[in-house]
Amino acid sequence: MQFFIEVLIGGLLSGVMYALVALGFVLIYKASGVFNFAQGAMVFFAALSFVGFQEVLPARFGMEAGSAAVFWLSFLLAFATMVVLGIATERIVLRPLVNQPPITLFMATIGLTYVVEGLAQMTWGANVRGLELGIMDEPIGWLMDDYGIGVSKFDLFAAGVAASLVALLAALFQYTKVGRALRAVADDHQAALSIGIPLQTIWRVVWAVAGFVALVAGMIWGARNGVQFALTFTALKALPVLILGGFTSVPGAIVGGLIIGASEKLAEVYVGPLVGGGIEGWFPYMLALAFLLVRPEGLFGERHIDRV
Amino acid sequence: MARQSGDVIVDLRNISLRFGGVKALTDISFDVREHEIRSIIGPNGAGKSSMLNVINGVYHPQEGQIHFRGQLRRRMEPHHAAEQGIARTFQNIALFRGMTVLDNIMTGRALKMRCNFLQHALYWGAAQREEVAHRLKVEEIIEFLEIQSIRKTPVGRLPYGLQKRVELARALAAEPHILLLDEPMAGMNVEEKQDMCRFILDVNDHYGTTIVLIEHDMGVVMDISDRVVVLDYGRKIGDGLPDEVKNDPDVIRAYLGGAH
Amino acid sequence: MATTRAVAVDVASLDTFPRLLMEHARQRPQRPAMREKEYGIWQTYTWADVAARVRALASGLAELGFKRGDRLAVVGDNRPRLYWSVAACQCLGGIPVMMYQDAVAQEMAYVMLDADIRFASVEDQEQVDKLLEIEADLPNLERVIYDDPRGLRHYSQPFLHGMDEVLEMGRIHDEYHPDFLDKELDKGSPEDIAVMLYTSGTTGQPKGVCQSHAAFIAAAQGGCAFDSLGETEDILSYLPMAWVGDHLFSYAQALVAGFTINCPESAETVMNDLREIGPTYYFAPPRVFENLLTQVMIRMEDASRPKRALFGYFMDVARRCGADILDGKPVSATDRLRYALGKLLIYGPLKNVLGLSRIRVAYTAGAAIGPDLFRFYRSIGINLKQLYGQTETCAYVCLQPDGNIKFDSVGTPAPQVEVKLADNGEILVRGPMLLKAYYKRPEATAEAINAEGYFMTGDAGVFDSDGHLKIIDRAKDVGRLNGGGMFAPNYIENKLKFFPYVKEAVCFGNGREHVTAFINIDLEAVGNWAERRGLAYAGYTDLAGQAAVYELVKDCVEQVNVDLAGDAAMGDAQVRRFLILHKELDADDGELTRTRKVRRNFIAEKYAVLVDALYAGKTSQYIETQVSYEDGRSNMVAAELRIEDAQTFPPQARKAA
Amino acid sequence: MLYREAGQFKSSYAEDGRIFPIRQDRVGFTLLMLVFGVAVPLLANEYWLKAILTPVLIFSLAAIGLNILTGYAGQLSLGSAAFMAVGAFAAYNFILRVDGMPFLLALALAGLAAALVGVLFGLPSLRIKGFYLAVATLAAQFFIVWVLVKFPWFSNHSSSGVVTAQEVSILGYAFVSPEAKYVLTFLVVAVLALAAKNLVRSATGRAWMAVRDMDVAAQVIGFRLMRTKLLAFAVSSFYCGVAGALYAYTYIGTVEPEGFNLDLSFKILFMIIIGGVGSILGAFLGAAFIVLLPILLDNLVPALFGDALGAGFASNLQLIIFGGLIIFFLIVEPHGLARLWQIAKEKLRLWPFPH
Repeated sequence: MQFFIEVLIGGLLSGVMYALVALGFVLIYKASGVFNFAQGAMVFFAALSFVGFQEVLPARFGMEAGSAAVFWLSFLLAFATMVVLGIATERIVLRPLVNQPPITLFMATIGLTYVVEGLAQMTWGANVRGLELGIMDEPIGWLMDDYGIGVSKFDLFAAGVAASLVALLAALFQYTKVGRALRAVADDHQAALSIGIPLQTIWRVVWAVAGFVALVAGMIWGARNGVQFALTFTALKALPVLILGGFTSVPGAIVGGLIIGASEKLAEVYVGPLVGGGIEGWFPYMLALAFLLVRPEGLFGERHIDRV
Repeated sequence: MARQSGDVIVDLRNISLRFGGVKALTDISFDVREHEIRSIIGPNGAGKSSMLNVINGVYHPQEGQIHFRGQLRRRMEPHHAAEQGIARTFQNIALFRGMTVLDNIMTGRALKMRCNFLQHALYWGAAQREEVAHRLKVEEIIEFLEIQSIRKTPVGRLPYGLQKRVELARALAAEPHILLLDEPMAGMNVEEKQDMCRFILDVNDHYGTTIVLIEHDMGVVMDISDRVVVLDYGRKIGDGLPDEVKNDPDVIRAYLGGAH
Repeated sequence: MATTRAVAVDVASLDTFPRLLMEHARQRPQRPAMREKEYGIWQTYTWADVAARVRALASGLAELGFKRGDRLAVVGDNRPRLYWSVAACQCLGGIPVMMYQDAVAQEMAYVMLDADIRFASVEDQEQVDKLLEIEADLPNLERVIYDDPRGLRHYSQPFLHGMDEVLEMGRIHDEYHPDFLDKELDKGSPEDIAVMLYTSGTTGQPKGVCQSHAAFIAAAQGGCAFDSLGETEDILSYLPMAWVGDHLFSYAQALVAGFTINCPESAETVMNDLREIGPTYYFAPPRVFENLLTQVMIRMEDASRPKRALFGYFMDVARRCGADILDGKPVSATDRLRYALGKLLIYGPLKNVLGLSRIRVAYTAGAAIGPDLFRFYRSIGINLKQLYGQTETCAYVCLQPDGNIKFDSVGTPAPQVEVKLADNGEILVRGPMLLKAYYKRPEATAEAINAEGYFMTGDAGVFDSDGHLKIIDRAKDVGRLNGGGMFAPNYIENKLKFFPYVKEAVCFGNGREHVTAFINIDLEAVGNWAERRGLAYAGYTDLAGQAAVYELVKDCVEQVNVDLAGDAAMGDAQVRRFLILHKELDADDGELTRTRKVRRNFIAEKYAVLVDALYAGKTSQYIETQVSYEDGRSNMVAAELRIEDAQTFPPQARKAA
Repeated sequence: MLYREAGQFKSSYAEDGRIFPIRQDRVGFTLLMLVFGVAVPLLANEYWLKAILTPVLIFSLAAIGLNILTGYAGQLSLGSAAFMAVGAFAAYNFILRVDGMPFLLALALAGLAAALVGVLFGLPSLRIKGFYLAVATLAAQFFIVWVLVKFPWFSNHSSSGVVTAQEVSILGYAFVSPEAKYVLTFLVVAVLALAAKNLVRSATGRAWMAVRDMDVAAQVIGFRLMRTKLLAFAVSSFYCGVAGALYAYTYIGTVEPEGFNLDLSFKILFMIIIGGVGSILGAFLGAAFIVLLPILLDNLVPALFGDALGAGFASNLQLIIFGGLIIFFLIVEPHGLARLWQIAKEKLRLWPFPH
């Protein structure tokens, strides 16, 4: 039982990290109807930029390695990089493709994935790098001691970050003009125009925010597994989350992430040994697929009626 | 008019249709007789298109019965309706935009084609013969609707009026017994409307097809219909010969009241 | 180039069209005789098919009571089954009378009555409706046979018969009485009237021209031999069947040479069908060639700059040596090389896109053709030639021989034809192709054929030193200016019409001090010109009244004046003043004939106020005119027309004639 | 410019319905087939045959498969490589485990096995559309590869999971030389490409396109969505399966499940995007493009930038150019090279007119 709870909590916490990536997808999909396959590449790019700046700043500008200043400056620079990337994407990729079928946009973002990956490695090199956030990936003492349940401090921290990020985004949506416009855009592009904010501006903001989310996700994933090309695959993990939660729902992304994270870990531990292990790679997909067959619109999606 | 109406072939009894909590149709009954032109009119949102969708199985009413040729039809899918000889056109043109006019009309023959995909892959013998035979049928319809000059044009490039005509051609290709036309003349100019009217009458006359028609243009409806059903807010408020309906106080009220 | 076989049919014994048809069915049963674009493909009928169907149709007609000497009206577009009707009628010794399919009911009534029509074979509901409209006035009309049953299902008139029904009836008849038709064929004589064609009637009512089998066969044989036409030719039959040219080319010559006629799908698809068939033998009035060239130029305007340059360069090459190469004249090797390159890059593809790449012989007639236009087609390697003839001469008087083309002449007298000029310049012709008579009009026949058996064409012409005939005008239209100078209005009008911007021109001057003209601009060409210059306009009337357009037309007029000044006989007849009409001249308003020739006197009367204004020296004139549309509606068009002077040039000293 | 269509009229529907209705196209196509079927195997060197031409043909086949599903039937798939894997391993096992299994039969069976799996993974398409379906096909991609890795039976218990394709022999003739393998591939691909073209121009293809363009209207006409979509999945997977088998037997010789990864699936997707969605010709053009581009870049980059930048630079540049081209094509010409060819052909037909 303890073991089960341990696995479950471990799963839920890693699910939070999936949710973090899925959040980026949802934001962009909601605002512009684009299924941004490049979100994973953006996570990679963001993390790599952050680590890269951390290296460059001390080496080139004589700042003290490992200092808080370097950390935050790198964070800001990486964020700025993501904003530039977002704006460039909007200008170069999305704007010319406006009014194209969604599937075309989707394929364009696959192309974008390649560009971003290539760009990231060309700029920062392809070496695996460590990323230090100062939080140890070790069990929380009292939980371990009193209940024998191993819950990583780091995972808990990540969950905390994710939660604050969601709160932040909720506030953004709720209390800023751009946020309100964003919600309007999700419902109806024409209506959004009447708010008086150009669609392009909204898209840029969304891509910038998605870049920020990617940066946070990238830093957490990077601290966990090292900053490397494999980060791009985290994006793939987020896809079943999306299917489960629905493409347009922020709570859906969170809940979906938790479900996928938990069930994946549980399946790996309890079912994996029976079939030779390694089922993490496909289990979330199969789960999502099975789920879809029952509820094609996802957990929080809206039922769609074909009008003729 | 020399047209002869025959037996009842579609009989709708007490049809009610809801989407979630929204009532689209409430307790509607009417019938369609063989060979007649039956029009459904009513203000926007009266439930006219829903009515057609019920007849050909796109929507499934929660209550009521549909009889085809005296037989009760239970839950029916659109392709069942097609197999029963019901074809239709759509209010917003539903052509296959990636295909040529000819291919679009050829799809209308789908139910009459028997070869399987392996024969198609060979495209030899039976498959080719079948293709040629159906092409001939389709060409007759192309001539009938006078669209010879555009047969190889992708439908996306055609002006609106012609697209409507191609959609009619596709429906006709199925050699339907019953043709459901959802606003075939919407958005057309006078000349195009005249042409379309002529084609509808010609179809009715030449092939003996029963036609159920939704149309907004009152002049057209009164001109070509044998009988008219009037819907308003999902309810039937009138039914009868064009002249009867025209003078029905309920109908006049609905139309005048609706014209604010 | 297609190989041409000599005309294989033994001429002597095959002296009527039905016999020719049956002979082709024997000699080349599987060769295509007719094609028709229907249901998206070219449905082909072999000679055997055609012969069998003509037999059936003839037998069916006989069954319905059609007798030797009866006249069968044939009305409709060029459909194989209407051509079969013609042949079937001839099989029975009847006389087909072709009528223009776009004639209104009243015009049809005139011909139907004049020709005492008992039977009619028509295309479709449209024609049936017209006949029903005038049925009460046609006591002789007994049977109407229609080709296309569409829309006629509920017509209950007992005298209406579907052609399928008649064919079936005939097949059965032929089965039980197989020798009936053979006997009917045997009864036919070359001197029988083969066909009656109505003259378009520039003046007076149309007259039925009776032509014998012998006449049309002679004309067809002469033409086929002249151009070595064989069974492999393809021709597109798209001109009205009632017009003598179509009857000669699509019927008589096809039956003599055994080549294939191709019927387009509909009037709208003619250009496309032309491209598909790619005829080897082609006939078109100058108007068609003119439109085609205009299209070419307009479409090339949109081409990229390098392509335009390429086009321009090779068109220059063609202009320099193309016509000479076609005529087999000596041309330098470098020019030949350039031309060959041009053929690969421009002329070949151009002809292909126009559907003219297989043409061996193309003819034009019916109106004068501009030298530039003519030269253009010849220079890109299309063997375009002119011919001269009338309904009364089976459209067979003069032909331009291959390799000896003069742009401003209609060629030399055709084989078996004698041509001479009367003292007043009128062209007189004699030969086997002359009409027998005008139907029921002995006095008109006597007027037209003089004592020596010459047909008086009514055209004025001159022979040049090589024996080529040059047509100047209608003999009766040739007038005199008050100063004594010769005034040939058609001649001037044609020169004006050679400009792409001028669609029609009407000149006045007989018995006047000087020449004036009405001009109709070509809406498409001038419209394009205006658009390129950013000139806004709303419709024809507006465009016609614009000052810039007047300048444009004035320029054309003055170029004609320069031309006229250089001409020995015409130097005095330069256009002094002109105006641009506010409406397009239209056959529906009676201003043009159905063959689109201007009816000058009618126009002079209708627009007398304008003519007066031209001579009164006014600078503008208000006018209101009724315009009628195809569907019978009409409308008033009013405008204040501007009148302008054109510069004239001193005529050159007359050379010795 | 080279076309001389005047006079090429059609007097039967059979003529009108030809794949190449224009004579010049038929001549050109015949020449092309002669060049690639006869001249190339006689003249091309081993490198070209082995490293370029054979893979281009094989990828073309896979791209045709994906194009049938995505381009014609409108169902986006990201799992083509997995179906290739099914084909490759099915062929391997059929030949391994059935004595005297003829190669061509094994090829067909490999296709059928892939088709079966394809239908299985196509089932969700009845309920879900668009992105959801695309993601569902990712499940196939991961699951199939996992199964092939995890169950050693498929690789005949090879310790590394790598299998070596057996020698190809038909009627006693062993296809060992690159020339022979190329010719075999060429013939198989030619026959299957013809069959695909026939399918898409017949009622089957119209059904697919109808479902793609407007599924409600297609249903109303009488098409059964399930049958139509599953057939598309089956045929598409069949093509991918055969391509996978050829990939193993006439191209690289030794394969492992991991070789048929998501990257390969994307590569095939790119082939149809660049080549032309909904075009058989496009599959060939796209495959040629995607195979040739890296080779071109490998040769070009050092020439332009020198070797100093290293292999990493070149491969990253390749990624960027790949991705950039995809975006470029989607923006500029969503119908890919095939449409460009079509436009060029139209221009040639109308020459000297611009339109």
